Amino acid sequence: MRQDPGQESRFDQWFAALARRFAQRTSRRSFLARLGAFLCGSAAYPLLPVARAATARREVPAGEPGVDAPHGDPSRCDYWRHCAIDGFLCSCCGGTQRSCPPGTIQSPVTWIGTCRNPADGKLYIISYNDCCAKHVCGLCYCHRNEGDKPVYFPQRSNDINWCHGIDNVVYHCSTAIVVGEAKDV
Amino acid sequence: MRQDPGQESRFDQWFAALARRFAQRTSRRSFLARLGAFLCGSAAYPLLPVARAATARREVPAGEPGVDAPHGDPSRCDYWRHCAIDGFLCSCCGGTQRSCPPGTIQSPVTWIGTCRNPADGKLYIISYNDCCAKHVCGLCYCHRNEGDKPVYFPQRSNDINWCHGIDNVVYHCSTAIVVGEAKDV
Amino acid sequence: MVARYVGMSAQRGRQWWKVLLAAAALTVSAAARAQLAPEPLGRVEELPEQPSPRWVWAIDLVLERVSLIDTESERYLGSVPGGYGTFLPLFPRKRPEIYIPATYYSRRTRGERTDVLEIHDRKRLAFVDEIPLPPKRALNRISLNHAALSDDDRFAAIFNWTTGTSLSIVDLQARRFVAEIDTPGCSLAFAAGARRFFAVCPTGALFFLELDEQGNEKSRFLSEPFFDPRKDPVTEKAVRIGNVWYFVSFEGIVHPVDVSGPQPQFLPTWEIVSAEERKANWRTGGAQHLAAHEASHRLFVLMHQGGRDTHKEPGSEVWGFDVQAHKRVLRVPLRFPGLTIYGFAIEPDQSWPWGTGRLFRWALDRFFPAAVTAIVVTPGERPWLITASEFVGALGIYDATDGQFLKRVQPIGWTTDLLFAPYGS
Amino acid sequence: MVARYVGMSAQRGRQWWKVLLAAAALTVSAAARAQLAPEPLGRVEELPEQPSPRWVWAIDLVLERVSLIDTESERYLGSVPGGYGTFLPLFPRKRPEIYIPATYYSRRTRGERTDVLEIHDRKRLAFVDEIPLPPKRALNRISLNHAALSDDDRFAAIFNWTTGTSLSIVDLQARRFVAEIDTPGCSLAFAAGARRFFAVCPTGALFFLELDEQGNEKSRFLSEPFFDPRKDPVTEKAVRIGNVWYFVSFEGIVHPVDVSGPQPQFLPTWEIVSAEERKANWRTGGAQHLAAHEASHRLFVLMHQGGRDTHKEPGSEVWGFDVQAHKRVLRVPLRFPGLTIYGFAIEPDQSWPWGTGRLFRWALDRFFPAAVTAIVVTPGERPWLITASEFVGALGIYDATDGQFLKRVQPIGWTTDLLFAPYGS
Repeated sequence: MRQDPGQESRFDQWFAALARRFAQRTSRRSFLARLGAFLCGSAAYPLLPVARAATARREVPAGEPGVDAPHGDPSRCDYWRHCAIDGFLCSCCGGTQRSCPPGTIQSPVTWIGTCRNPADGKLYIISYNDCCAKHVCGLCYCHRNEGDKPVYFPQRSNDINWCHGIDNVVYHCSTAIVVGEAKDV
Repeated sequence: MRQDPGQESRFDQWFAALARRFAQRTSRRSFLARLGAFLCGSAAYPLLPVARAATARREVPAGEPGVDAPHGDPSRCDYWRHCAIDGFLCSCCGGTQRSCPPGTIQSPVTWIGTCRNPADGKLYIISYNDCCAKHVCGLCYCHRNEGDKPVYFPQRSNDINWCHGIDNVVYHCSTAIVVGEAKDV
Repeated sequence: MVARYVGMSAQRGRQWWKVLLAAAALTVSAAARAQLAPEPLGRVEELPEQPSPRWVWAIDLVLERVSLIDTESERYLGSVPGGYGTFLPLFPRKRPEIYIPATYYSRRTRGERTDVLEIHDRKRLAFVDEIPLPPKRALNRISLNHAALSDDDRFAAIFNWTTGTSLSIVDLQARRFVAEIDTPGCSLAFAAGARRFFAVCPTGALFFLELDEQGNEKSRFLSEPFFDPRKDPVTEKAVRIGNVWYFVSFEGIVHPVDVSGPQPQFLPTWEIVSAEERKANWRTGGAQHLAAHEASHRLFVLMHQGGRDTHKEPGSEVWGFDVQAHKRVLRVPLRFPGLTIYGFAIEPDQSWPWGTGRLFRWALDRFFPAAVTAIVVTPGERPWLITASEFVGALGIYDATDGQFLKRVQPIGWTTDLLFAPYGS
Repeated sequence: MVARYVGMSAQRGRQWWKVLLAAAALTVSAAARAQLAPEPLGRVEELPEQPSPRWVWAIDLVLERVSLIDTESERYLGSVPGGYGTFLPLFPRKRPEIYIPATYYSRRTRGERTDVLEIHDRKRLAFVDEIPLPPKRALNRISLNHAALSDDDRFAAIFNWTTGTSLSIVDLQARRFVAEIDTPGCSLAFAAGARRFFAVCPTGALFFLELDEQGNEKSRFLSEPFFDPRKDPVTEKAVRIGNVWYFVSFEGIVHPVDVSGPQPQFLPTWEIVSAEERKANWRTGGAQHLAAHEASHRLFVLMHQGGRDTHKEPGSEVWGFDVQAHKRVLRVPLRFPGLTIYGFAIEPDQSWPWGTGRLFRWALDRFFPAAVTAIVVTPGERPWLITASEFVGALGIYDATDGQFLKRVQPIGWTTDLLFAPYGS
């Protein structure tokens, strides 16, 4: 929101000044510290330039954009199938976008999204089956809400813990499985 | 370790250049992001300029330096009594350096340290009784190892979970209680 | 663990001070002969009997607890654990207790599941008792309105979700589970009187459940739909003023529901965004995007600028409305609640070089996104608006009457999920 | 939860791409008519039968698990949960299993305590069975050598600490608890043959426990003290090469203990720091400050520059020693393992403006403290040195023969406590 281009130059001046001033009165380390203290927040939030998870598995089915396309990498939040996902990407947790990590159980019930595959321009129904029965994966969190609805409208709600229909409701990560083509809406 | 004063100026030049360069080719936000990404690490580690916990309780007994002295603030890691502590400071968790937070149980067994009180220059035996039976407090972590020994030498080891002698070994936070004066060693 | 280095840097600092100290000690010791007396062991703190309206509870999902903070004295008072997953604490008006609907597995994340309604003592913040529940409570991302207390504190209703929906009814006077009552596909739990709860249905209707004196089902009633979930759904995060529940839709339509009568009254809807504001893409959003102040009949809404499907995006402003006049009476530009890392606050203090403190604060407020995800308003005379951002353990405090920023209270944890200010004066 | 905004920024990005996409779609759709087939549900991954020497296990105490990473292919393979508190996983040579001595409370942090030795399948990374233990296992900050497997994998010994000390003996063939055997005030658990374990006593002596075929006590033996715990204690983190355990003291004295014979042989001690290095304050320290490579008889020691009482300070270099020649053969200056926040790696990729990637890497390596707290060396032909820093989920990888820095592997979690490379080729 606070994107005011007019501030650009003023900020840079302030910044250069700040840098010089710090450098004069403090050691490099504490200089980094003060600066870092302020910036790391920015970094940790919307601005975070996170790399795609290098440790993830990238299984790229035929007919998809491919890992190097902006929406083709299953380990990225902007992978085309993730348009309505809310959770940790199984590709980063020992599974893939279509399979669960070892030792987890895939929930048979789930919520769905309707996402467009850039490779063929078609809309597909995506089923975000959770992988369950292991403590939360914690890697590659991704939250997108295209068509998301409140929890009283379950089949379209990504806030619901979908680890059900099995005997353990512990959530680990989420898959994004192609169920079939959707009528263009 | 990497404290090379000779680098100071070179670093600042590099830094100024970096700042200008970034500012030119990217928006302020992503500029902050790139920079922050690098610095936040520095900030999160030895360099972190953490403030004393404003939400802590500061109970300052007579005969101590007082909260404004460098070693007088019970909510700071460098409070004089903390010279051999390893844990979360109870003053930040709803207790004080001498009492446990509500709903916890103080362990009767413990390890001890020998710390000098700046106010009277005397050495005191400090007993670091853990407060137990609630999940870890997570605030004001402090780790100092004056005279610390390995776990096979228990009474002087701060790596041991000292929640014992009660029916729950869940660690919440640590106190720093004056047991008495120590012979000068 | 996480901040070990911090301890160490303090240690390095200490090495240096030692020199001064050694000297100091010698000089002082002759003079001041302050001799510290041995201190008693086993002391445990307790809270005052009378809670303050400015006591705020904050859920921290990483540290698995809800923490109590006195925003007035800026003190962290203590915490109550929450068990596995998300949870909604309940705060009765009459009893000095806290209720936690909690879930446990016999082996942390495997084995047998047990759900209980826990009773904790408000003065000692200690576990008192637990009431076994059907192991079915909903563990959704945002727990708001996933449980409710009847208006007389006698009964609790806990929302169950197993792809089927139901309510678990607990008698808090007798401290026993009464019954599990199915709600035909309708979700959540809202109080509507001493013996009545309601839930929201996928059709946009409300399902009302009337209890008898024992807490068993006396009657049920399904209302007409009052909104279209497919076109413009209301969020789950409705707040209550008196006998009126205020539901707000993704697009900013307020749907007031009066539950004072035997049948719900759907009062005229009104909008929180003008035509121009809508053009400027102002929308409500966030995890806890609504707050209410009973006495002044004010509804507070967390706002941001964004397109469709941004109903969970954090907010940059809070707008205050008079729910009787349907008019906006307050507009509060928000600041980031505060920078904390691993429970440490990054905040200027005397250790910072001259000037850097002001610079830091200025830069933080000027360049940092407010990123507010939860808001609450304290009850009573001079209400305060409390804000939080989910990845930091900090509270931003504003005067809820004129919108003035007052202060930051931090650190209070590692993350902050939901806020509660239950203690009316 | 924690990275919600990241998802959102991605989302913002997406809005923009949508435009391109719409266009792309139209043009492409005519040409490529690639039709995705519906995909099967319920797929769960499994690991190959044969583990690789470069598979590394890393404990993450915040995410409460030990994760398996293939450092060669740089893939995160999966995880095994650890229960409450710190724990030490055990990796048998013969059976395709993983053993976890775990502690649970019936209500997470209250209620009844249960200790078990868990058996997990190595191929499926799934729980198989649990063996109940006396609820006494030690929950100390660093779990190294808090449990051990007999050399033939038949028995496990788990170190108990209740202010008193003992060992719980488990028969892994019969999958049953055998006995709790007291160790007279001596701590930890080290293997010394197929039927023998030992512990370290406060006097600086070793306590040996000989088992019979059933796993019950056959005989016990208390050695002479071989170091002075008050003057210069050895750390708990000893490593083993063949039948010799290498203990290293705070001041850098190596105490080799040969356990091949019926009685322990205390081999001549030697120093890892020269007189000059000692003057320069070089010391060993860290959570896991020792590593060994069997085939080449190498001992690796994590080093830093610091004063007394810095035996837990992170390291800036790793020194490699030939344990036969008592000579240093390798000196590895370390880099910070990698920047991760909430499980996200901050790493340059194509999304970074030109040049910034190289700058970032250069700055990180040049100005950032290495802050290494744990090291391990992979077994087999061309060993790798693996490093970790406790507040990040990243691994630094070096050639253990020439000390060359090879790469970073991240993200692997939120924090990294201890490392294990158990799979010899």
